[in-house]
Amino acid sequence: MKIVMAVIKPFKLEEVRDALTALGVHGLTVTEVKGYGRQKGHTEIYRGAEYAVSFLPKIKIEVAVSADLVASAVEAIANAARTGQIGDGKIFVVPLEKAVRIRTGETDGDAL
Amino acid sequence: MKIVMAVIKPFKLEEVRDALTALGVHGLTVTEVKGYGRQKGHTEIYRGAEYAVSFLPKIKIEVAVSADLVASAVEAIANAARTGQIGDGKIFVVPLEKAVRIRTGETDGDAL
Amino acid sequence: MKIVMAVIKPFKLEEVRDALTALGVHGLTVTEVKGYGRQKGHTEIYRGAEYAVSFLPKIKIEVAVSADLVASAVEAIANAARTGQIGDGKIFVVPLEKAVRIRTGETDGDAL
Amino acid sequence: MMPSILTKAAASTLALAVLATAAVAQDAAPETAEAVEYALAGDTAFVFNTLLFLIGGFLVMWMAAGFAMLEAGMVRSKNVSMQCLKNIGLYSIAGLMFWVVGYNLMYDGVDGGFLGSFTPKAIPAPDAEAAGDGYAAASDWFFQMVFCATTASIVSGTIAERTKMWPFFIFVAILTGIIYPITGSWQWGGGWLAEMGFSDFAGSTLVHSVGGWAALAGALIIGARTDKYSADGKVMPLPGSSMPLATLGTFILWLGWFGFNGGSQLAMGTIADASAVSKIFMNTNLAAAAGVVAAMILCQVVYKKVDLTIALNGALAGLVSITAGPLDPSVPLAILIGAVGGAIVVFAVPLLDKLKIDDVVGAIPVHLLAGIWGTMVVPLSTDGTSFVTQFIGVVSIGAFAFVASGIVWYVLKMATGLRVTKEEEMAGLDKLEVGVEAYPEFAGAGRI
Amino acid sequence: MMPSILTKAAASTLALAVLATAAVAQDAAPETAEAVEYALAGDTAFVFNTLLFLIGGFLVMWMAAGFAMLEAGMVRSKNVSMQCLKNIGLYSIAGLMFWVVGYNLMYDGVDGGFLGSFTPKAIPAPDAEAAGDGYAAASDWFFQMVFCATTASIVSGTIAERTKMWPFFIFVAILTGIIYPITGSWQWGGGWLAEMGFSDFAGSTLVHSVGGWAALAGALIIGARTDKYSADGKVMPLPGSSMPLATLGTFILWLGWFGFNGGSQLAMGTIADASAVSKIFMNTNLAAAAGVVAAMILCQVVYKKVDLTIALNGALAGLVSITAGPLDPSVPLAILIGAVGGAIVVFAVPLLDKLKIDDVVGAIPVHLLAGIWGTMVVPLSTDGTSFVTQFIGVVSIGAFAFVASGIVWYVLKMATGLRVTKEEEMAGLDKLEVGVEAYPEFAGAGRI
Amino acid sequence: MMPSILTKAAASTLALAVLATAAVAQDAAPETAEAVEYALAGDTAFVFNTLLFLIGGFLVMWMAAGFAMLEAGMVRSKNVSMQCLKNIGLYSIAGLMFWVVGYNLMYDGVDGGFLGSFTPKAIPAPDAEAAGDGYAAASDWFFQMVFCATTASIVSGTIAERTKMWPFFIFVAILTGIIYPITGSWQWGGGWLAEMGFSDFAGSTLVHSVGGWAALAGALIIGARTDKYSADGKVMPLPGSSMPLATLGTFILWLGWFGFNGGSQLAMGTIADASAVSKIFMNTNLAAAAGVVAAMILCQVVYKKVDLTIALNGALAGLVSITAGPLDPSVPLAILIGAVGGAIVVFAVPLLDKLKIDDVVGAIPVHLLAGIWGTMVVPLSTDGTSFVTQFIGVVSIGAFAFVASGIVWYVLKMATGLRVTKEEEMAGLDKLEVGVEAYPEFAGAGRI
Ligand SMILES: Nc1ncnc2c1ncn2[C@@H]1O[C@H](COP(=O)(O)OP(=O)(O)O)[C@@H](O)[C@H]1O
Ligand SMILES: Nc1ncnc2c1ncn2[C@@H]1O[C@H](COP(=O)(O)OP(=O)(O)O)[C@@H](O)[C@H]1O
Ligand SMILES: Nc1ncnc2c1ncn2[C@@H]1O[C@H](COP(=O)(O)OP(=O)(O)O)[C@@H](O)[C@H]1O
Repeated sequence: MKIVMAVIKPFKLEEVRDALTALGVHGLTVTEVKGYGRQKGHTEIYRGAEYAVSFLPKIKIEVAVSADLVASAVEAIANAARTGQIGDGKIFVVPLEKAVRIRTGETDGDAL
Repeated sequence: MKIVMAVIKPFKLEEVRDALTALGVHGLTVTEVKGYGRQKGHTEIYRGAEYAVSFLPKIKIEVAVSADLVASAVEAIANAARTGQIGDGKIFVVPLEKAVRIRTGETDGDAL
Repeated sequence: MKIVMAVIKPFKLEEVRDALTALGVHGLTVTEVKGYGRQKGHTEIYRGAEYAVSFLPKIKIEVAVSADLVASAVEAIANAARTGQIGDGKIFVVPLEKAVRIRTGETDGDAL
Repeated sequence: MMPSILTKAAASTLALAVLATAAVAQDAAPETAEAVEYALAGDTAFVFNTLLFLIGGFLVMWMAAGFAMLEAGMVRSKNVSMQCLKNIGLYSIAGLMFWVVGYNLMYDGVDGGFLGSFTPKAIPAPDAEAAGDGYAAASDWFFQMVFCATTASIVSGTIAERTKMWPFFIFVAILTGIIYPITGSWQWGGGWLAEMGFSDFAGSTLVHSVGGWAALAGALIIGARTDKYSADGKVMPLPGSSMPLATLGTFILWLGWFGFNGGSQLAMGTIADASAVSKIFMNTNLAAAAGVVAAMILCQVVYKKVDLTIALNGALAGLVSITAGPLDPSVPLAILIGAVGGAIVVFAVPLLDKLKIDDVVGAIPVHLLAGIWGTMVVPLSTDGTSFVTQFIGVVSIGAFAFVASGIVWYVLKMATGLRVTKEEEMAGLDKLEVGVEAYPEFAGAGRI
Repeated sequence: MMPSILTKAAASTLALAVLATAAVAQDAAPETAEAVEYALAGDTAFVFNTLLFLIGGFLVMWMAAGFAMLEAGMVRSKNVSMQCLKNIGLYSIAGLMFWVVGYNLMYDGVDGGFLGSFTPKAIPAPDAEAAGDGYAAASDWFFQMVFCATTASIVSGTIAERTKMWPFFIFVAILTGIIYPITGSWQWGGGWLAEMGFSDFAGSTLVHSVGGWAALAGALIIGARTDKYSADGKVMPLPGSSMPLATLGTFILWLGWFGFNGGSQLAMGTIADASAVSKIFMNTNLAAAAGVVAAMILCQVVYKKVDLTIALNGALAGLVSITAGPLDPSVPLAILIGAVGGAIVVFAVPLLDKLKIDDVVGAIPVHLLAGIWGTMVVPLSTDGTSFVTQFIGVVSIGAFAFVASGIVWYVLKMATGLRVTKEEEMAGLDKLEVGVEAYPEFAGAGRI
Repeated sequence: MMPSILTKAAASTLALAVLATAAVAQDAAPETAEAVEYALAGDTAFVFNTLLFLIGGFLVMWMAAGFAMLEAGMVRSKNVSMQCLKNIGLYSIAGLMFWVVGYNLMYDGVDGGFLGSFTPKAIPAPDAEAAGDGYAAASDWFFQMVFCATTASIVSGTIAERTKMWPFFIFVAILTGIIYPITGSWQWGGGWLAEMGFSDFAGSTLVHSVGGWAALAGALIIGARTDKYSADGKVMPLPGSSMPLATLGTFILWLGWFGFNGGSQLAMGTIADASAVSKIFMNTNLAAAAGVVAAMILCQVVYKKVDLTIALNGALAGLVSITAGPLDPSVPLAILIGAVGGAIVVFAVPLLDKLKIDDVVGAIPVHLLAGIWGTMVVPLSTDGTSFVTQFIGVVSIGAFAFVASGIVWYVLKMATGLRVTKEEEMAGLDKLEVGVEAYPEFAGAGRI
């Protein structure tokens, strides 16, 4: 099992979720984050003082999937989230040792 | 060492923290997240247009624990967070290779 | 490759980012979180009822780095984030199996 | 506020009296001139009085927005849309009900009795009104209506965050159409209390306590918010979502109160009346100021911090306290009256929590308790009043308002239910009945 | 509101007439006294009338804040600063333009024709004014100016979240300096429509529909927000960022409307005028209340939830509906007129979405459609009006406002462009042209 | 605003004079009639004047809410509750102090000198006032009090986000009880500056600059916010938490300013006075509008973006600029005066930052600098004024206000300390002294 963690552009969330659902992944957790990267932010001005806003709003998705689904999940996310513009984001795959569904106590594969 | 990451219902946070404290775990990090899963959201209506709100507010807890505490921490969280209703959430265990306490520079076991 | 995840005091963010940039790390993802730890919160009072605010605002940084950069990244973060006061936070290192840059499809080292 | 029926007489006494005299003694040119002149003064007085009602009325109408903002700031985000909806809804319903039945039930043919007539308020054509009427009938209706609406506004805050919307609106319709007009008729309608010599200038009891009693009955029957009192009796603070909105609401109410108390002089056509309205402004402002300062100092002493919400409540308690008698007290007495109001809040808010009476915005201390205090203190400065009569007024009006409200709440509880389910309460009232979140983007569902 | 030019005459007719008479028959002492007296009454009337304009004027000025808050609450956070800036900017530009050219274009020498003169408004020295003028010229300008500004406020909400700032301001300058004054001159300036017998007391058509037509033209030419309608025709709700601000804005507008409709009586120096203003307050309030209640009930029936934003729109639609004739309807008729306004909103809001006309705040249903309804229903209660003439007024003013606005929007589209780019729209208008985020700390960039 | 003591005379000169004449020549019927009549006119004038004070007064009172909202929007979330508390607290303290000592120190027995008497303000019984008084004493107190409170409101914004609460309140008590009344007595109390011919109609200098000087002294002695200027001299913007609240506050202030400037005519009982009030409304509005437009255009030119907070400041600077002479300038001159005010803001805001004077809301450019500008430009339109006298007034009042404030700030710094600790500043003032967070749920502690 792995956790696939993706940082994407906010307005791509629905498309990514649909792509994952199409794969049979029916659960995910979403966090509002700020991203810093090559995509440069914009300059704001407040009362005569300019300042760079370099952290941009992004959405982080965490989805736990069984090992066999990892590759297709990564691909699905990448395809759905791609605009081709700088700042499209990253996908990271992290090992997952155990998963538990709190409601039932089911574990691992059954818990996802 | 592992990171135990749990997605729970927001109003269960205090109980989960108390359960972990009882185990001797005295630090954790909490994030407001949105969850998508089997628990269906609700329909909202805005100016005559209905739309489904499928992402529900959840709380994500991340707690780093030594290997021997993992099982009991997972159990403690599961017990404290369970309502038996759909949407109770998930617990994920992820390997943790290194931990550092910034203030002192202590590492690993001493840093938790 | 590893994900270095650090929980720091919010006002240290800029310094930490600068320290990482100095190392050649040009991307990171930031989340607003609440921390619970040894640093005790403060008491608030609302309409005659006192209550403890034990979760304090922190910033979580996640940065994916190649294996050879892990040690220096951890050190850079620790040095930049340290105030010596309780509540400075923690750094965790988690294994990272795969990284993808969504825009280009580049993977792993090239994706960071 | 004097009984409307008495006012007419009062406002135009001079004009009519002089006209009458003039009619008797029409033998000299100067006399004639004087007669016409006083008639003209009557015209001017009519316009001034009407203007006072209109200005006072729009200021009190604005208080509806004050309550809405105060309450929107004091509830949690998940209930803010609902609180806004309840507030604009209740103001609308109060207006309609006070036309359909409320006004006449309060003012029409009370004659020392217990209620007026169950008829809609009729308004004469503009050109059918005369100087002797003292003011335009519609301006009077408008002014009295906003008082009625205020009573309902008081209720919505106390029982926020758990009460179903439509049953609440039904309660509002009965409160503003029946209950408030009946107790109002006893005094301002010229009913039995007025005859007995009870005094409540602008409504510490008639408006604020009545609203407070209705709120208390509701709080008892509806019960506390689910997570307000823990099993072991601890009070769980549920901080309001926006302190600046609560502050804005309080400032709006303070502003509106100049209309509430000043307008209750009911006349502005003479030097004495204009001067009285001015003194009312001064006393009202200083009582509120004293309420704030007293609440701040006591908070500091008791808690070592100054709770903004208590300071805001202190302003309102000062205002409610001075409302029963804003004209007669000397300035120092007005300051004292307001300061005690502020003190009441500091001690009554935690007391109510000890009794597990869950009052989200503090309307019971502010409107009910300070309203009683303000009414009982009237004899210190107003001639012809007595503590006994004031007490009879406070108790009789309180008993009726509390029992009648209690019955309505109870019947609604049986008939339709008053509370949302625990799940709906947890999720927030905005989801179930409104369907529109107050801040869909801020840390709430909807943004993502 | 009657044509300003006529008003002067109306307001002071009595005084002048009597003075004239007195001048003819100065043979007896009482007569002389009477003459002086009426002159004095004229002085008093002058002050009362002026006061009505000033009070009414500041209440309507306050509506600019109401629009700002309503719109700030109904747009998404990323566009809130821009919406605030547009609102304070448009109010400022409207004021300047209405002095530079608007007022005289509307009122100076229209004489039954189609427009006045292209000159700035001149104000006499205070000590050069006389009772016969009826009211202070500057108070009249101020009162008329805030109506002009209201027209522009209506536009900003509809086309929010996608329109460039400076082109919008250019449009506002032309709307408030030229378009609104021209249609205004036809009726209130004493132009051809006034001569024909068209009736629009306070501006259901002259202000609200004109604003609505300008907004509609803008919405059509600028197009919908990028993510409002999906490719398959589905409507994507884009909930506003703050419901309490939208509620506050609505309450402000409601309050301001007492000035809007009440002040449009244009005189308060006599019993009949004061009484008329009072009846207008009453009818205005009840129409708004009925709009809220009707919208709430219909929402409940149709959607099983009560959308707060629709209830708020319902209040405004009730207000707009009664604006063409707030004096003449009986109370029940006023309630009915307002209730239909509320109903219009419930059905027209989704209808516009079906037509893919993207109106962020609902200004088209509220101001244009309820404005037409309110104007057309006038003959039910106002003598001397006819459905035909009302229809001619609605259509002719609508056609001119829509076509003229459309031309200006179109020319601006060609000359400067009207829309921000898709990327800028996605990022929010606050970033590009304002550079200051509305809530930099809340889930927005800037905090971190 | 003329000295209160002079006003009385002015307002009732006519009535008294005529009464006196009448008393001498009572031989003919018409004369008698006329005498009575003028007395009556005096009555009416009394009511009108009082009404002007009450309406003007409540509008200026409302400005307290405007400052509260403006400042709540311009500070960061962690300091919003404190800012709200300071604002309602200062308004309350100002009211009490201005009764206890301020009013009489400003107006009682100044007689061309440097201060009045240290006594509380006494109010006659309503029926003891007469037409010859010109207006109700309490209405005058109320009107003057809100000006005093405004002065204190100006200070709270500049020194926000770092100043301890109770020392701030002590400063407010001294400012409103002593400092403001003393400088006020020099001019409006009929002191030496009034005798010299200084002119400051509604208080560009007496209110706004005094507040600005007190704020400047505070900013210098308290120092900048910890993270405002980096070690290498860079300015770190600390954006305010809510732009719609800042916008709302500005609109409230704009509205209140009609009372501020219009009411300062101090009389409305004659055609000339009513007309003057009207012209003041017009000039005031257009100066503000010009301030906005000038600030927006200059922002666009200088920064390529239009900073909303500068546009808002521009409105206020336009208002402050016209306040010293809102009646006499022609309309184009009023527009120019306001526009220069707006320009001042655009350039002074960054300039202050260069000097490392940390003014959170821009009160120094808006109130101090535009106040000086407005006062110095008076001789362009007001007869009998001179640049020299204006300069003497600006400098002497400025020197006294700055030095006296500086001493008070300094003593407080030594005695109690003025700043919270660096840790408390980082954590936010709401935690330490208020204990209630402004937005406990939004990205702040408390929700979880
Ligand atoms: N090394 C990294 N570790 C964690 N997050 C990263 C890293 N690099 C980039 N990111 C995230 O990915 C987002 C997009 O990266 P960016 O460099 O702007 O564009 P692109 O992915 O198109 O090259 C960033 O905003 C940040 O949130
Ligand atoms: N595969 C997954 N990966 C990450 N988070 C998940 C996954 N499945 C569920 N979740 C999280 O767990 C929450 C609860 O899941 P849900 O399916 O609604 O109920 P239950 O856990 O009772 O089956 C979701 O809201 C989501 O935050
Ligand atoms: N075991 C843990 N797991 C996850 N996060 C932790 C853990 N312990 C501490 N933290 C995070 O680190 C922050 C600082 O810890 P704290 O104990 O207050 O101070 P210090 O790090 O100086 O000992 C906490 O607020 C919390 O966010």
